[in-house]
Amino acid sequence: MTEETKKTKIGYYPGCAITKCSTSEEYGTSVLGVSRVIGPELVEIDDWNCCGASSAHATNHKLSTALSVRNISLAEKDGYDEVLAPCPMCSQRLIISQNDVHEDKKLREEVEDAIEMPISSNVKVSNYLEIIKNYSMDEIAEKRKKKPEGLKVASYYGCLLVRPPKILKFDDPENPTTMDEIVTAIGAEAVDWEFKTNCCGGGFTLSRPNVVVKLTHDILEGAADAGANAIAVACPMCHANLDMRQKNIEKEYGRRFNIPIVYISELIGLALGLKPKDLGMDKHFIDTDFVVDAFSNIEE
Amino acid sequence: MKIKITTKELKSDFAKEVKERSGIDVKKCYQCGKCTAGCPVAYEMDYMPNQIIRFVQLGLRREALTSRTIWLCASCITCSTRCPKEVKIAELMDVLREMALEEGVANPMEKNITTFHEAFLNSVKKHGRISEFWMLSEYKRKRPKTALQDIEIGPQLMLKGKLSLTPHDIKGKKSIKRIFEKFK
Amino acid sequence: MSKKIGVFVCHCGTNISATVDVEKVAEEAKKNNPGVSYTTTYKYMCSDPGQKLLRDKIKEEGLDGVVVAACSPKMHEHTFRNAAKKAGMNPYHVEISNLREQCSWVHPDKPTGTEKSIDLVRMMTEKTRKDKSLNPIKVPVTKRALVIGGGIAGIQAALDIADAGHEVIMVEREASIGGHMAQLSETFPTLDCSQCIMTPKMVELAQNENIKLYTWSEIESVDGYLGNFDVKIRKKARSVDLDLCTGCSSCWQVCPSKKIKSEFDMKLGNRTAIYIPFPQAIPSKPVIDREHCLLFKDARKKNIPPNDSKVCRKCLDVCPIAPVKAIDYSQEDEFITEKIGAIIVATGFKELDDTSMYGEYGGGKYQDVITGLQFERLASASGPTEGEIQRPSDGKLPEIIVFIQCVGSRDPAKGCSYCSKTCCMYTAKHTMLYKHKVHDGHAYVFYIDIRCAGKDYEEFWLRAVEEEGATYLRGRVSRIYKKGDKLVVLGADTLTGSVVEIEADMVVLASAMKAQDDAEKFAQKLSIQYNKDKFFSEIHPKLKPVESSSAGIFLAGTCQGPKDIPETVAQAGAAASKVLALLSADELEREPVVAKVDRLPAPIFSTCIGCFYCKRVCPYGAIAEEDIKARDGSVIKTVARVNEGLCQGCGLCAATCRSKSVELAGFNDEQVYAEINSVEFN
Amino acid sequence: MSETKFEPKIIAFLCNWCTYAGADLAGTGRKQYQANVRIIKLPCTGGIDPLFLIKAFERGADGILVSGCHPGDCHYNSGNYHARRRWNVFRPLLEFCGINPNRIQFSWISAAEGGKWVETINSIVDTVRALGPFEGYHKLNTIGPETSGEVAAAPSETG
Ligand SMILES: Cc1cc2nc3c(=O)[nH]c(=O)nc-3n(C[C@H](O)[C@H](O)[C@H](O)COP(=O)(O)OP(=O)(O)OC[C@H]3O[C@@H](n4cnc5c(N)ncnc54)[C@H](O)[C@@H]3O)c2cc1C
Ligand SMILES: Cc1cc2nc3c(=O)[nH]c(=O)nc-3n(C[C@H](O)[C@H](O)[C@H](O)COP(=O)(O)OP(=O)(O)OC[C@H]3O[C@@H](n4cnc5c(N)ncnc54)[C@H](O)[C@@H]3O)c2cc1C
Ligand code: SF4
Ligand code: SF4
Ligand code: SF4
Ligand code: SF4
Ligand code: SF4
Ligand code: SF4
Ligand code: SF4
Ligand code: SF4
Repeated sequence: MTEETKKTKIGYYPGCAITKCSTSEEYGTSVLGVSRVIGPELVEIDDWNCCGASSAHATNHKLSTALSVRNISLAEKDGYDEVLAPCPMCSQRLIISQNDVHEDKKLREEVEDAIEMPISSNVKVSNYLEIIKNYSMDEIAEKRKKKPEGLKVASYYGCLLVRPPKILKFDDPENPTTMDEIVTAIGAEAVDWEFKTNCCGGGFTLSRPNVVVKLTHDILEGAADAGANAIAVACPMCHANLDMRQKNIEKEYGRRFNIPIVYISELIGLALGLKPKDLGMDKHFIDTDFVVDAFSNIEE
Repeated sequence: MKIKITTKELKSDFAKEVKERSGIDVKKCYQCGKCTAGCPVAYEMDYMPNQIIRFVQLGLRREALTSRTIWLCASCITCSTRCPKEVKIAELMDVLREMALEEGVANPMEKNITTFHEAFLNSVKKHGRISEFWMLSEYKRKRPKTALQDIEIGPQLMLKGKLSLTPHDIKGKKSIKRIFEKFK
Repeated sequence: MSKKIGVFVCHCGTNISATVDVEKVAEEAKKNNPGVSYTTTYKYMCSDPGQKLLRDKIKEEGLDGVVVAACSPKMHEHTFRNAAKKAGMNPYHVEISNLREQCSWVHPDKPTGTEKSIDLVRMMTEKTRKDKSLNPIKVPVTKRALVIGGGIAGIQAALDIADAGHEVIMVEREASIGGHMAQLSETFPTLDCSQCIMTPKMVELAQNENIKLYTWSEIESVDGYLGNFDVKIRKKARSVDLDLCTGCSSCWQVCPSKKIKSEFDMKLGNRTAIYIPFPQAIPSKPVIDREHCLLFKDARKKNIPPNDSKVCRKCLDVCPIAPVKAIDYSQEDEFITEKIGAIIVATGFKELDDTSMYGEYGGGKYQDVITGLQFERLASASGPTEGEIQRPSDGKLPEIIVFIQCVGSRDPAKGCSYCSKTCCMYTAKHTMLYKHKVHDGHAYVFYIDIRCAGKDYEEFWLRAVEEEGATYLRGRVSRIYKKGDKLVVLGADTLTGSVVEIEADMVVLASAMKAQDDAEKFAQKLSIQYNKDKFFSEIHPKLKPVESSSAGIFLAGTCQGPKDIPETVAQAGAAASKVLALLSADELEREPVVAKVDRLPAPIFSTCIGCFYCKRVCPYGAIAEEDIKARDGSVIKTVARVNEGLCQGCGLCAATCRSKSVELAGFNDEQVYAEINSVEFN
Repeated sequence: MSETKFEPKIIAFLCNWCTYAGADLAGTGRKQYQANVRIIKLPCTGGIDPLFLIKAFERGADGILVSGCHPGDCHYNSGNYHARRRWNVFRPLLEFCGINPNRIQFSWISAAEGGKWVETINSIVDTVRALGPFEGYHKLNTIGPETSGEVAAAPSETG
């Protein structure tokens, strides 16, 4: 399937958090870096806008729907039938909104009027794990250059990738395994643990840091006690909360975790032999040297 | 709390209104408490998620809309995912928040949260995308008490080149403005 | 001569008269209809005086047709036909207009309901006008009952029938009878040991000369009808000759294949490949599990007849029976046909043992999260731990145990909306058994509602709380996860409005009672109905609780819906008494609703053209070909003939016949057209 | 019913075991529905002669419902299956006669589905009401069997 894969062009919706000079830019950088090696080709959707994230859906359903759906209509206009939104907040919002307008004719009409574009229901919105699983698993096996040593990874999915399951239709909401499969594919050990889909406090980073500190503490503890020495994520919010809050946690709970939190795209990139710096490994709060060093053995 | 039932009182259309706006039928909830049991933020809430549903079932509008719970809900959708009666509790929280804002009764104790949403949306409205720096500034300006909180994180972000001062405006700003105007 | 028809309109108290103007209905029935010579209304037609009124008026007014406008014919058609018969009228001239279920209960507007009622009465009046006298068909009865399923329901029913002096065939698909009750430790509400009350019954059944027992057997097909069923039984290959085997136990003691998860112990214990399911099994003779037996595995791999395999053969070697061994690897399935008069279905339930749909409870991957029946085996003195409550992972006594009620029940999101009715009680029982065995332990129960509505039941669960100290928490559990060797249970107590987190050693899921996996297929085999949850349906929940929709087939026990042992036994007794009533007669009367192919005088003989389309569609093979012969024996024509004994009166043949040569008594074309024509169209 | 508003009349041919019992259940459950239906009970939908339906139209019915047991649930094993097959043959004939096929509905309603009975009735009544009165019946006179439309009012008919 390799030749085919490379030709597959997928609309790329980065969303605000992972574009250059944003809080999670290393996610975007590594996703794009990896795709250049193993496909599929990602092309940014022209003039995309913010999906409104939790602030929109929490306070104004229609606004949230219109902001999200506008991007899908743009993608359709650009001729894509599949869009990758690496940020799960974005992919979840896009899919739910697409579903809502599909189910509610009146809402659909109102939204079409607001965005001044017809709404397509043909564009499939995918998260990053789906894209890798559907297009690039063989490629990873083929182009893997480095094999990590002693790397025990807890895959953390968070809420947004798997819920609501009936609408997102991605993996098992209680015990998803897609990211674990990818972790195994790059030669690291996938740790079985219990907090894969626990909530990290999401958007409360600023407004309710105390909540975030408690929830991330429980997650870090779960990973550490299961023997993980790194946590893989596919979500900028999860990353921010787990990466930036470890100091506060230490203050609050007296336990120092110092677990590097890495994007799954970064791990793939390291396995493919990409330069740590090009993957943004230096942009983390918790030092990632341990992870980078694990990938020093060249395969075969 | 006392709930008074007479023919005059409690002829509330609250549950009906919620259903019309969201399609959620709270009558289906049999108060098993599973939503509460799995809610990661329940420990911080003034009422448990199942109690919020109970309020709606009984037509206790004020109690539901002025609760802190609706703001503390992190939209993790754990509750809806596991509800045996398939009541969409997380989505119900969205509607209640929306109604609370419309009626101006959002609980002042959770002003941090409402202000954050405001600042966030203002940024989207203005630029079409989030400008994290300016969004943060607005939030901190409006919630001065939070100014010192996380004081060390901002500069670190800057240092790592992760906080840009120049907002990125999209071309279709007019289109975004239209959306905001339509759905005020 | 036109029929003299009487119309009797029932008020049903006010059930009908509140929303139907019964007087007007009676009046209209007469209007423009000189055939109707008498009309009246009455408060309760089905009451004694109501029936007397009917009888009296038939005689006084010389009626030869009757329409009772009352409730559904399913309720009282029989009542009124009987009454008419007593008054000397052929009962098939009585028709029912269903005013209650079809008008008064569903149309609240009185004028509307009244108008429709007038229509319904006219339709039936016109049908009655075309009714012909019919005489019941007499069929002989085979005085032998079949009981399918050997749980407590089947055992009780079989014993009741056999004790009354009739032959019973019992078919049980497992290697032993006993069903679920044999697996239980002690039973609510009295806490007597299940084995102690069950084993004597099983032995009694085995020794009863009127009962023929087929274990390791299944029903292949059921043909025929009430009083005259032909039942084909498949005796699955047991690999052991039941007549020769003495149950000496040598074989299963030597069998090297020892690590097979025992179904009887709910996979908590092991068994051998040749085995009896449990020590008190009836018959106490083994069966070879061909999937796991080394010899059969070898034969399958090499694709040779089992007898040619040289692998193992230990059981055969050790079997002391001579000169022919009791073990026979070459045995094959055997088929037996039995003639049967009436059938009791007692195929029981299945515990929801696959909890993989509960991902939030670990999806079946935690060893120490067990089901209710598994707990029964742990608590049973004859179970894999000899009655010690040890947790499966490491054998530790659980200091904190959590019970979760309504797992798989009352959970429409997981596909099951009903209440399993027994789990509130058995969970209370489990907490007691646990406290009796682990004195310092503590039991927590998460529940939504407590449903303990039987005699002494409320007292029973309160004993669990007040005397045994179980802590009941009102809320469903949202999540179970592992933390070290503990299980963290996240639940709620909605009474205090709080989240409850318990670090438990073991969790017991009170899992649902479900219909058997093959219930749907099985029901189709017997032509009985089932509900949305695949439990078999009774005809009427209150008045015909043990009758299935097929005449002569009765239901007993949990195959009809969740119930406990007292209720199961009561229902089994009721089913047995219905069967006994049937078997007590030499002949049965059957409704004469059967098809008939016309016969005419020569030279036509019959309008039947001999196409036999009817024969092809008849689901009961009731249509035969008959030669009409001349005096000299030469065949003039071959026509269809209906065997009244086999015909069930579906009318397929009549609808299929192009030459209109078959008609269905009671529903012939004239009658149906009369109904159609009588509707008042605007 | 008032002269001004069109109220369709619908004839329902039901099997005794499933749908008739389902309609009874709707009654027992006091579920209200529209009063436009007149039920004719037969042992099985497989015993319905297509000419019954033609006759009903000819007499002035505006719509027809045929309803029996779910596939696999037929009291007579396969009756409903035959009914379905017969319907497949019959459908083109209906259209040939100029009858809008929406005037006939086939459904499966079990004895447990009182609610479905109510929904089905309300839906067919609404559908047929929207279609308006059926006025093509006089054209059918040549097709139906030889029973005069006057039978109902002809009491002298012998029994
Ligand atoms: C955990 C648990 C604890 C319980 N504790 C109690 C208690 O303490 N007290 C109490 O009163 N009740 C209790 N019950 C309920 C009790 O188990 C049931 O009421 C009783 O066992 C029902 O008996 P049955 O004969 O209807 O069904 P079953 O016991 O299920 O028997 C059915 C039999 O039919 C056989 N069979 C099935 N299909 C076929 C077929 N197609 N052909 C031939 N044979 C077939 C089966 O192999 C089985 O032998 C408990 C139930 C559970 C799950
Ligand atoms: C308010 C209420 C509502 C109910 N609603 C329902 C319902 O909707 N559905 C349902 O299924 N059940 C319902 N029930 C339950 C139902 O009424 C009973 O299950 C049923 O009536 C019991 O019938 P029985 O024959 O056992 O007793 P009973 O109806 O009490 O009959 C006993 C008979 O024995 C006679 N008798 C008593 N002592 C003697 C004696 N020494 N000698 C001779 N005769 C004697 C009495 O006069 C009486 O006629 C309801 C009960 C109540 C109280
Ligand atoms: S889980 Fe569902 S049914 Fe249970 S209390 Fe919450 S909303 Fe109600
Ligand atoms: S969506 Fe809100 S209420 Fe529901 S579990 Fe998550 S935080 Fe709690
Ligand atoms: S005959 Fe039927 S309608 Fe009349 S009183 Fe009896 S139950 Fe009621
Ligand atoms: S060894 Fe032979 S006689 Fe003994 S139980 Fe086994 S088969 Fe029966
Ligand atoms: S042949 Fe061997 S493995 Fe098979 S049942 Fe006999 S003793 Fe057991
Ligand atoms: S009996 Fe009790 S535990 Fe069982 S389903 Fe019903 S309410 Fe739940
Ligand atoms: S279908 Fe009619 S004509 Fe044909 S064989 Fe049967 S009875 Fe005779
Ligand atoms: S009515 Fe006809 S088709 Fe039906 S069982 Fe009788 S003979 Fe067979």
